[in-house]
Amino acid sequence: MPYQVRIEKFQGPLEVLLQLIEEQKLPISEISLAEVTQQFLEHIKSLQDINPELLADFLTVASKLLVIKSKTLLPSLVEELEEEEEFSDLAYQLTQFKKFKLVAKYLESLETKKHYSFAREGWEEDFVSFYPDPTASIGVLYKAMQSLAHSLEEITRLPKQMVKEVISISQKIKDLQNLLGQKIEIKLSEALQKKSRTEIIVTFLALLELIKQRILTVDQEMLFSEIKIRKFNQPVI
Amino acid sequence: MNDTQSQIESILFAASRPVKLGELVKTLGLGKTELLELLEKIKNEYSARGINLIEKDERYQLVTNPANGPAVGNFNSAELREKLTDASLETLAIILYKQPVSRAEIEAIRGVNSQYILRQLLIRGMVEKSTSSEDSRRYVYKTTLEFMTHLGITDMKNLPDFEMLTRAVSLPEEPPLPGKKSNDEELEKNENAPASQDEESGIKN
Amino acid sequence: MNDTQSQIESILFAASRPVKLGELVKTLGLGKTELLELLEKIKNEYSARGINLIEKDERYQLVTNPANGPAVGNFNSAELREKLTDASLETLAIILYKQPVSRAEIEAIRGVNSQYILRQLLIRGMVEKSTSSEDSRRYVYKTTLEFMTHLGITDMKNLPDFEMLTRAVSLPEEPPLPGKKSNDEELEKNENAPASQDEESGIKN
Repeated sequence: MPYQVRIEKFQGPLEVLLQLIEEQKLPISEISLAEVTQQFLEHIKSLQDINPELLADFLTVASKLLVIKSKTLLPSLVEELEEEEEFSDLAYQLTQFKKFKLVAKYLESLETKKHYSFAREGWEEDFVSFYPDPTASIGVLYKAMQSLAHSLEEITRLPKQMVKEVISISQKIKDLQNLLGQKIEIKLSEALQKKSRTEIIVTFLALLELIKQRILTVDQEMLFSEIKIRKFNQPVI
Repeated sequence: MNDTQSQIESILFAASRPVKLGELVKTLGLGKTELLELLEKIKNEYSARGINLIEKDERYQLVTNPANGPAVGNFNSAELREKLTDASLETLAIILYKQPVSRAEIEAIRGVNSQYILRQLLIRGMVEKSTSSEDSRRYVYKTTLEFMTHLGITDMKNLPDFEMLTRAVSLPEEPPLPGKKSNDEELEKNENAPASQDEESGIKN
Repeated sequence: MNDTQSQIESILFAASRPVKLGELVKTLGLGKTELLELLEKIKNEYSARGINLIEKDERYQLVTNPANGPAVGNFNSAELREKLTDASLETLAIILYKQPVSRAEIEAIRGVNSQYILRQLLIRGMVEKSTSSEDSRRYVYKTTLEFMTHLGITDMKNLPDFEMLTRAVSLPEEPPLPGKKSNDEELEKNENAPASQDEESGIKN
């Protein structure tokens, strides 16, 4: 299948999320978002080696979901993350998205009617007369080509940079496991130390994944205290 | 019929491309107000004919009446139109009701990088990119006359109001209303919405 | 107005060439007598307008009202004198360096629909359209001999940085594919990737 067809049939994160919610006949709300979080993460897992640009889009949504889900579990952490407004507006974003999907459906219904308008194809051949623009000199056209070459280079360079910036989930899971192998127990604040926003999201996501797979477990001795991560089935020290 | 009106018709016909209001001002030496009046008159007089006058952002073009799409399609049988993909329709829907709109705004709604789809729509001529009137460093997207001809829209004012079109989607935290009519029915109705509703339309001009 | 009459108007408008009565008979599935009546009606209704219907040897064509010749002439000469925009110069540059080049290639390189710019360059005699030597259904664009003489170019290869720029300005590489690593090597490979690899992608169909 050509690239174009694939990218256009590709389901973005909101599309996937909306489907998960609608499959269970749930309304769009924070509660239902929390309910489908696990399935959403599983979907991401199935997207192994997805291109980093798209992965980043999925991770952004995943991070919002995780914040919603962990609101009750980890209040102190959520407070920190919630300083960024955008974490809390996923339900609104999804509603907007759904509205525009409805508009898209309307546009599709128009297109299906095949009520195309046509412009006049031709133009009178005798209109043609040699009338070049004096500014269109070799120098000007040369410059136009140079700037085209430059912008085309930019287009191809951009995605390559993205690769370096985004770490794959699987790599992050390995890193966390290694870290725990050495230390038995680490503090969440350590795991998130000096990390970029993207890395925090990935770490958080990886963490949840590991907990789900019963590789790790988290402890919080009391409200607002440090969250400790340790291997499952390992006695608390 | 007024001579100037006849001249405008001839120019639009001969041009066979979108003509800017400014070009008519220059060629005919008339003021914008006067020309706009005549253009409106032409639009109305032709609305029920085989040729229609369509407008977007002060650009005018004569095209065939969309109702005759199948007949014209039969005549120049070579012309096959590629259908828009779901991703394209979704992106167009956002641009249509939010225009002029930046790529960042589009991506905030779609939740995915939309560079590629926008490029496809630009190449197809369904949308155009221009610098924002508020900030010249910012690019914004708008729908085009080509978009109208592809979907058989003869007047942007006839498009249904956004709120009406999306009523079926309830606000977050609210369960969907029971006993709602199906979307299809709603859509059919909207198309024939009376002209008086146009003023309320969500379309920015 | 009668639906068939509207359809005839649309067909004649879109055709932009003389249309034989027989062609209308075939497309619309109507008898000659009925069509002739409708054509006569159209001719009368349009006679005072900016667009007229003319007939010669049972061939019908919509044309501009001859009385508006001067206005149309003014419009056309204004179009000829207009300064080329950056977009037009960019298109012209691509044709100059990459000729012969198809519209699809030009649009893929520019990332934007170029239909009307190409038309403008054609009208001004700077470029010409011909059928591709490789595929007769495909049109390709070239600069005209007159324009080359005007620029003082006898050999394209003498254009500044010809080799480098024709290589650099080519169809952009496909963006990294979902389901594939997008390092440099992969990008090179993707272009010639066999179709069978596609199934491995992370994309759902």
